[in-house]
Amino acid sequence: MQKITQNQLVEKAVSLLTDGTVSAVLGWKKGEFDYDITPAVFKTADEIKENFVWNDFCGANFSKYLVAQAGKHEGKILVFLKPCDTYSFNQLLTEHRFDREKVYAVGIPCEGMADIAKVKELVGDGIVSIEADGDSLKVSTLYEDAPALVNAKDVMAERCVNCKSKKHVAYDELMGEDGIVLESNRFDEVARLEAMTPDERFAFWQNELSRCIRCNACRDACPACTCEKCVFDNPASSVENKAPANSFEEKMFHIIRAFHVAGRCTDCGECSRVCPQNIPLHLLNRKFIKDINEFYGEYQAGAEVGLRAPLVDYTTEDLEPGEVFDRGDKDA
Amino acid sequence: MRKVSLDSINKVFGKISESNKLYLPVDGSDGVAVYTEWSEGKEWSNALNTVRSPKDFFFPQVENLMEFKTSGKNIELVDIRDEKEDFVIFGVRACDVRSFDILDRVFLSDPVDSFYASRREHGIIVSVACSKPSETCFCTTFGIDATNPAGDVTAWKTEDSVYFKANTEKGEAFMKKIEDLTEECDDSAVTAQKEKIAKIMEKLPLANLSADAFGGGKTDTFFNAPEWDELSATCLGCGTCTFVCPTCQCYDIKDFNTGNGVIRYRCWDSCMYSEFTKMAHGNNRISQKERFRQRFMHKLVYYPENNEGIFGCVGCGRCLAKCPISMNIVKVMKKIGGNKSE
Amino acid sequence: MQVKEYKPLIVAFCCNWCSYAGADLAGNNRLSYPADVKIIRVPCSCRVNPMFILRAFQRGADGVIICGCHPGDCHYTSGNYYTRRRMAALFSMLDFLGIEKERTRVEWVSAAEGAKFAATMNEFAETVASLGENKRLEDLRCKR
Amino acid sequence: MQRVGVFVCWCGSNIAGTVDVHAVAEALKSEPGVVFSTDYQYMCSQAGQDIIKQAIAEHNLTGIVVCSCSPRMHEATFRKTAQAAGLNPYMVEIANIREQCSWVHKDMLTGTEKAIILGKAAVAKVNLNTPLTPGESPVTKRALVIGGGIAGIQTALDIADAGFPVDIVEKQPTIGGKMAQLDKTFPTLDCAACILTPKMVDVAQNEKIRIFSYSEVEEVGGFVGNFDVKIKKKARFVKEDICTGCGACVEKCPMKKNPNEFNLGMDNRPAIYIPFAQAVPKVATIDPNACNMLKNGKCGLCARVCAAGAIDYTQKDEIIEEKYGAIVVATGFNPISMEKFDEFAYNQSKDVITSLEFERLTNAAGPSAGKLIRPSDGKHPHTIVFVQCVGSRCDACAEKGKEYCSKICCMYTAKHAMLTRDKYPDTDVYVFYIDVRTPGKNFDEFYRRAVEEFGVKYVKGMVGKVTPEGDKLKVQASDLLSNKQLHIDADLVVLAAAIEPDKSARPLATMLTASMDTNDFFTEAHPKLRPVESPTAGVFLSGACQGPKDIPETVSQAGAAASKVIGLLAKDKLTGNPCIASSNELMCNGCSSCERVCPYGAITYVDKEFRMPDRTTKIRRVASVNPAVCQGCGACTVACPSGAMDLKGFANSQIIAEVDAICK
Repeated sequence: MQKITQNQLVEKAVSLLTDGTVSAVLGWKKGEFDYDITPAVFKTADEIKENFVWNDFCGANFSKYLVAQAGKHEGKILVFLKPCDTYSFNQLLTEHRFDREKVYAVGIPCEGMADIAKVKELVGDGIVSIEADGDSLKVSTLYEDAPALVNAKDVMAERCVNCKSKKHVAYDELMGEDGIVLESNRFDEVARLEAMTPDERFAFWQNELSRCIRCNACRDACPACTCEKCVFDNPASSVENKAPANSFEEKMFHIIRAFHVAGRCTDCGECSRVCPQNIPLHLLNRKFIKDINEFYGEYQAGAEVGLRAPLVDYTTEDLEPGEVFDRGDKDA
Repeated sequence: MRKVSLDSINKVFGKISESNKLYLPVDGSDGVAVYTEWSEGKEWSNALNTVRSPKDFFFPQVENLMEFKTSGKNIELVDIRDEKEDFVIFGVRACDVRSFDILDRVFLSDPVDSFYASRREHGIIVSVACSKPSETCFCTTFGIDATNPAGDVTAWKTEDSVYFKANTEKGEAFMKKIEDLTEECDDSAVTAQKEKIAKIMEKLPLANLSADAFGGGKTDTFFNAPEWDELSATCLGCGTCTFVCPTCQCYDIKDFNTGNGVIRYRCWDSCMYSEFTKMAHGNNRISQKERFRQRFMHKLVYYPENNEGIFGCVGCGRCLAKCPISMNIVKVMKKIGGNKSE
Repeated sequence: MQVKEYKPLIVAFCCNWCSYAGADLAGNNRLSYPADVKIIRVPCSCRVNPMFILRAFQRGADGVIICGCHPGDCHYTSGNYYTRRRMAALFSMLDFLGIEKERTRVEWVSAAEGAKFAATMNEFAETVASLGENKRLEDLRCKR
Repeated sequence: MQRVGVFVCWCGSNIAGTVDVHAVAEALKSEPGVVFSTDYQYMCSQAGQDIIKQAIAEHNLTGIVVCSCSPRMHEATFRKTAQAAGLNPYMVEIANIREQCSWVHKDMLTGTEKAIILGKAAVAKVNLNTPLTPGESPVTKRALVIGGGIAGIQTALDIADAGFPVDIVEKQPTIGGKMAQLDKTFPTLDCAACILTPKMVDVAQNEKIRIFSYSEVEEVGGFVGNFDVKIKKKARFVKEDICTGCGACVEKCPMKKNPNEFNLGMDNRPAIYIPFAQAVPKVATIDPNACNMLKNGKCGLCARVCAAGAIDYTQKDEIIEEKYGAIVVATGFNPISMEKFDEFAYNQSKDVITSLEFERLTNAAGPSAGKLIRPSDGKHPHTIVFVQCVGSRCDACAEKGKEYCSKICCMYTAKHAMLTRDKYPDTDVYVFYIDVRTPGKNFDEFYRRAVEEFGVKYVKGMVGKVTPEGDKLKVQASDLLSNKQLHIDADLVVLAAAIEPDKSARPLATMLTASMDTNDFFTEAHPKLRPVESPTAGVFLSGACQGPKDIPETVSQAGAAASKVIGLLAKDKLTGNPCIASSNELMCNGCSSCERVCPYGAITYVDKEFRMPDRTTKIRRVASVNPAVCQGCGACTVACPSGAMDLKGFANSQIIAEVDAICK
């Protein structure tokens, strides 16, 4: 159901590669089952023609790869950016994490990505192929003779259901037309939790975080987590460890991770997408975003390059830490 | 062979848990199956498998080895081993049962890992045959028969019943316990299921994935293969594949300062981590490419080399399902082994 | 787990210029507050890293309070303004995770407010005591 | 591993009274790293310090912990001690077991328990201490005095006397301040002008002193020894260097009807004016809001009559940038506004005045040429009521007055009453008071003379109400001693208004990052031991900006401040605070978070080539801290996501070690 087609992207990539604008291409690579797409660095037109894919499962946010890839190849690298990816792109630029001159960014529209788990919930396991078919996905499995048609909306990833913006905030070139910043309900779930009693909230998070296996996928996929050395890998940091020994360490890891990206997180949702244990990590980040909006005024990280993150800023009239609890239900 | 009707399977569970802790896959709040201690009201999941493999029972992610208690300048050594009593893991799939053999060859060969060993001794494995494999399954590649898993007891689950067959003494003892809840029966239903599933196995997308290209002595063939660059180019270096893997067995030993002493514990480590086996001089594997290569070379070449050709992978498909960038051993085998199974 | 009657453990981070001096003044004036309050001197409240707070709870603290100069009076002009934002965000997050909000506190105590320091500590210690032991952010390994 | 020595101080009975010092010393013996532990009566005494020095030598200690009073008290002392024994002074940690333990806890058991824990925390920290060496910064040998009243004048003169250049910044057109407005001074009754104006002249003539009158401090940067100050010289539309102060322009100026600030608006001055005859600098100033030329471009008379040609209507505000080694705050005080005190009818009647207005009224150079008259009708007042503590000592009326005692009112009121009775024996003088406070040399004698020799009627009690009626002021008051209600028909009522810090002090304090108390008086580094220093290094306090003072006190404090400044400027180099931030370049992301929170602009970025773990090289942007500018607040350490930024002396590891020790 993506408006822009795979062929258009392939052509674009090939032409930019052949006319020398770029020397490498960050794109999505075909997998085994139509849904297991791998981010890849393409160097030749043939590779691109053979393996480049663009479908409803191209969720990966490429911005973070630029920290390593920009400047690695002589000349520029081409990166395809969905609207939400462009926010991470700007945030990384704000933090001087890669050289803008070494990148050729092509903005591409996104109609929202599918979540394979949701697909399997509907049609079951044993998927052998998924094809886009208008606003639906045609899914064939080992166990049903006829392929099942599922509405793409019904299997859309949470972050896309609550898409915050279809607008590209950064690009050298835009394919298709640009969208607008959306009125999303992305804070509803946070609000639902806020409305619970502390005991309920504690129970909720205890249960969610207890599944954490500290694989660090959330951290390593996060475009805001680009530290040269993460505190959790640094024995000198006093929080370094490789596994959550108990519920405290589960909490500590996720509190610190969320705090470190507070005000810098663009809410791209990669953390939750990659979590093998389906922990809704994005809720922690969104809590910070919601608070920041309520305490210090609307702020969208990455909306522009050079914005001053709320936690490295202040006004003399800021509310007191004690007031955050009795501020009533101020609307975000 | 004995059987029990599916409706009364919970009686069996009840019976067993009278004498032993019983763990089996139960659907968690997020609908994902997790090995959970059985208690009244817990239902055996229908899911094909759990995200966390049952290796946790023998090789837990975090295991306390010992404790040093300090008072002033005195240190006292405290034994805090807790792997003391028998327990049952129920519903282990064929692939995961094989993973125990693979771990055994590491932990039970000299020097024997006494923590692992005693957990193995205390553990009773009731496997269950697969009835609905996923597209990500490729156990056949490693000669595993998903319809006839090993274990102390093998179980088959049909629409209405569960069939049991003991394979070991431990297994016999287990069957004794539930004797009066089960009835003797022939294996016709089981055979029927075996045939039915075998057919499905043939249709699996990865059915004819072959590992023949790999195995002991192939280090030189693959170590410097140019494909590693491309395959590892976008690896995030997270530990997901290693932590969901039933056969990954790398660990680190760390000390935790409690303020009143030190707890020495071991925890899983991942060869994908930049800090893995870091030494005074730095890291052995200086780039993600090398770390990435190590993991797959270990499973496909080094391990078989040291273990009569047995591969270090069981084809459970967890890494296929969970890798954040969908890079996995299958893609590696096909790319490196030149095996494109059309 | 402890059998002895429960005494809350409170860690107070005090900025060197105002609050630590305020605590000293409380001492000069012999204004008493519970001995459960242990003060750690930091140059400025903005030196307090959320990691310190989590660490304190992990190690068995039942309450953590951060004291700094009044907004506008920071010896370093703006330090406490950052403290105010960081802690507002952190406390809100802890509350979001269901950790009792009463266990964390920020107070502005000037070098002249010995009385306020003592009063604050008495009040905070009481509040924390009424909550009982910190169970939600404890690390049992540290209580062996 | 460190070799730590622990020294527990009894502080006489101050600590030993509630802390079992032996037990503390004993308990800390078994802490990791501790190789020596002892206790002594007074560690800060010479004998005590010798014990420390000896132990350092005998047990070759690498770090010491002193369990004693607050580090704010004796940290410096013990650091010197350590240094004298060849130990790096920053290998010393203090466990505050007095102010924060023995003095706040009553029973021995609790006190001892806590003292031990505080000691353990200090040991844990010192185990992680590393020797630190302070950076050095040069001293600009020039002082800035803000405020040109008697405090500022005296400070400037004393500093200049020692041979250092001084600049005085005064926001009024002339220096002199409040004292210049006074008539006589207590208790000697010599005239203020006679003792002040010579000093003003000295200032003008001292080649070490520059006066920036009609100027204000705009911006303060830098730090002790190296302040960068921007001074705004407001346009006075008269060329200072040319104007002779002849006054011809003042004579001729047609715009005569402007309230005269110097006489508190009791008479008028022209648009171009010289505040008073002995003004320094004696230079005319044009009031832009009054001058027709500046407002409408018409007139220009002063320019025409000025023989020297000093008038310059085009003059603009001028910003002067200067470097200073030290700054003295001498911003002084003002009487509080009487607006809110309706009960005294200050707004209704011209004949209700403040004491300062009374000073002008009795001053020979004042609006009435020193003749005591009623402002309303110029008649001679026969009954005068003085009301004390108007807005002072009022906890009840805190919203319009002050809780503190303004200190000077009792004496100047006695002075006013006495002088009135002396000059006009036919005048009845009542003084209503809460208490009469007359500590100070010859003060009480002075007050008693007012009562006994001059027959001033002192009434203990407050005035409840003043109501203008006809040409009289009906004063209702209560006499607390005879417990009677009094009704007095007064001709003049004089209010002893409370005094408060000048309004310019608050913004100035922010510029200087100097702290203030709740009443906006500057706080001193130590109320007893460092009364003329502000907690901010290089900033000193002179006069009433630090608290109410009379002239003798002000002058002596001004001298004290000057001597501190001289002490500072006499140094060629200042050794800075080595407890500053430093960034681990290997971990730095170059993300600029630290730069954004640094209040001193101490952080800059450099591109450096690094050898990455995979043995490739990469150019990375990393933070670097300027040790001379960093003040060690630590804001950057928390802003830094990777933990690359740490603070020497208060390192993450050290603070966490303290936390662990406390939470054991």
